[in-house]
Amino acid sequence: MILETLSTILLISGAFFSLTGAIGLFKFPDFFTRVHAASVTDSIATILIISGLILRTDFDLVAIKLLFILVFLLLTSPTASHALAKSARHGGLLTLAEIRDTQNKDNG
Amino acid sequence: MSFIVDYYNYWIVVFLMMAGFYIVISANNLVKKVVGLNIFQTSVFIMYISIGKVSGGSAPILADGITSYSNPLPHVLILTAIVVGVATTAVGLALIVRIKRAYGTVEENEFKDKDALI
Amino acid sequence: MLVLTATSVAILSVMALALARALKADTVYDRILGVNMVGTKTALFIAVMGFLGGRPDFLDIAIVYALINFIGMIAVLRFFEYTATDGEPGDKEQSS
Amino acid sequence: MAELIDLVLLGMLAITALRIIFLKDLFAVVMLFGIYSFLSALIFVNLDAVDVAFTEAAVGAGIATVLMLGTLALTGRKEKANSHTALLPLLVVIVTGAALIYGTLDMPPFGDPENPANQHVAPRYIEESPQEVGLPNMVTSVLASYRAFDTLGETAVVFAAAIGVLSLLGLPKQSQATIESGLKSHLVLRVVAKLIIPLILVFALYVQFHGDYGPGGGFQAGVIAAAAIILYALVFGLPLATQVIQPKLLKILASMGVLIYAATGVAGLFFGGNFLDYNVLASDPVAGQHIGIIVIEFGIGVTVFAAILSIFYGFASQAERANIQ
Repeated sequence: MILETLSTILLISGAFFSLTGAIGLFKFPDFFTRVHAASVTDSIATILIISGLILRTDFDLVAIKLLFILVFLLLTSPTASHALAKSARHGGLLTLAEIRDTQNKDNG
Repeated sequence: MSFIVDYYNYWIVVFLMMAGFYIVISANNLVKKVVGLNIFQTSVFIMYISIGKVSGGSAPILADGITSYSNPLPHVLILTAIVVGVATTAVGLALIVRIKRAYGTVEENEFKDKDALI
Repeated sequence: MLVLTATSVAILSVMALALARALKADTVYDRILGVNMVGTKTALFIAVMGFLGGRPDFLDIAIVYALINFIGMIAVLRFFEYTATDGEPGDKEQSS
Repeated sequence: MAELIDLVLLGMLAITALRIIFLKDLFAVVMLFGIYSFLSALIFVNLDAVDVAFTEAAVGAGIATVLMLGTLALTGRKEKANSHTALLPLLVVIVTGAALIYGTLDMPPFGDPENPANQHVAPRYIEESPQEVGLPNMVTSVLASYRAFDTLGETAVVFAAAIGVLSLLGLPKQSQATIESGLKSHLVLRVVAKLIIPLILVFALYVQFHGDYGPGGGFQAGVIAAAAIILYALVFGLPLATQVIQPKLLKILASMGVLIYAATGVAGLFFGGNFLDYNVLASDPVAGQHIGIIVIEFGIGVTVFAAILSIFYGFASQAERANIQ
């Protein structure tokens, strides 16, 4: 019973965080803040939802597979985001502040 | 409502099939044509799997307490079709790479004109 | 059960939003970000769906999703490094 | 609930396909095609086809996308403006589509257990295969035992496709191992890739040998193992990867797999059964089935691994060559 309540709390908060991330994907002004919104909430939502699901198993093979998914996603997802942001930086994408700076220089 | 649920899958399948077909016959770029072929192909897969689904059924892997299973036969056919599909896609893409090397372009209307040069 | 349904609906709507981002992106990088998000959320969605359907032993598919999503991302980055010399990936996409 | 998820996912799929038609940037087209494959795999999970979803996620979304990106790197990513009018194709598509929609109205309703397709051989597979073949996964039973001849053909097709790609593109030479390539500047990526590649290989082995009991099998395991090496090649460069798995070895492996499969069939003939009849391989028919299925799944896995990897090597060597020039 306690496990179920705990799992409910974890699942709902995980769902909430992933929703905020998706909204951030639209609301934030430039690419780097959007990466931030997507990747940070991705990690926390993964942790919360997978642990919520683990509490619902009988702690058998299914729980181990879920743990494997958790480890895998926690390794790959931030790495992918990091590499993407780095690649964007090398590709010459500017942050909003930098764009403003260059515009100010042009005007001044 | 039940009429829509009964046939919705097939309608989407037809839509996807026609989208793929349209790309294949209207696009000039060969890579895009291959993407169109893949879309067409996937729509056929979805059609087979939709036919094999039984309402209230479960995945065809034996488990305790489950009496109704979906039809495993379409799954087998489509499983192998997917692997073969990707193999043929690879051959198609390899041909495109060679066409690019021979003609310098992958636009259909451009290398047609160059036939005389080679 | 209600909680699982609510969670799956939430993840599904996140996927829809990420898909919208990928379909209508300002830069290539936004598109990749959307694709990546669809991938990771799909893995989560399959995990939740297994519990929802009462057969949670199909989690292998979620693992494959996470794995293939990662490889796809690496392939995209490699593509960028490769084509970096001829054309700027950061420029605005043209779409009709 | 399952029907509702089905509605939403198919809708998303249709929107993605529609967007692909109008995009001119081929790179974006390939990205959206990756999403398209992912979504269709999700639909397969929802429609109970877990094995199919497994294959589509690994093959369709992973390998096909990587190969398409490789082609784009060689052919350029912008589609040129279309010269001829789109009216005639549109007309053809609308007429064909209308005819097909009219045809769907005669189809049995979705999910109907009385559907003729579900009445013919499926009940026998569902009811008797667990006793006859002794495996819980009916898809594996049908794939590797009842329809083994068919699957032998599919394996041969994959092998033939690899031969086709290799004769078109050629394998990389091994002497180039000194050239530095790969994602040099991404240090984090290199460390994480080193951590993950062994995990992927272990997972591939699990999929290979657990395929009798859960979703998985030779096709999926071969692709996943190939994906691990592809990841290695992407991060550390093709020359290093060709030192790990040598192109020569791949040729041998690809033919070995098909041979193992066919030899199992011939072994059945020697023991007095039919071609690909596993019942005679051991004194107990069920044990014989089990031996046969494990051996041919291994053959499939080896062939698919070698074929997919050599196809990738073919594309990657072209890209490297273009890069050097």
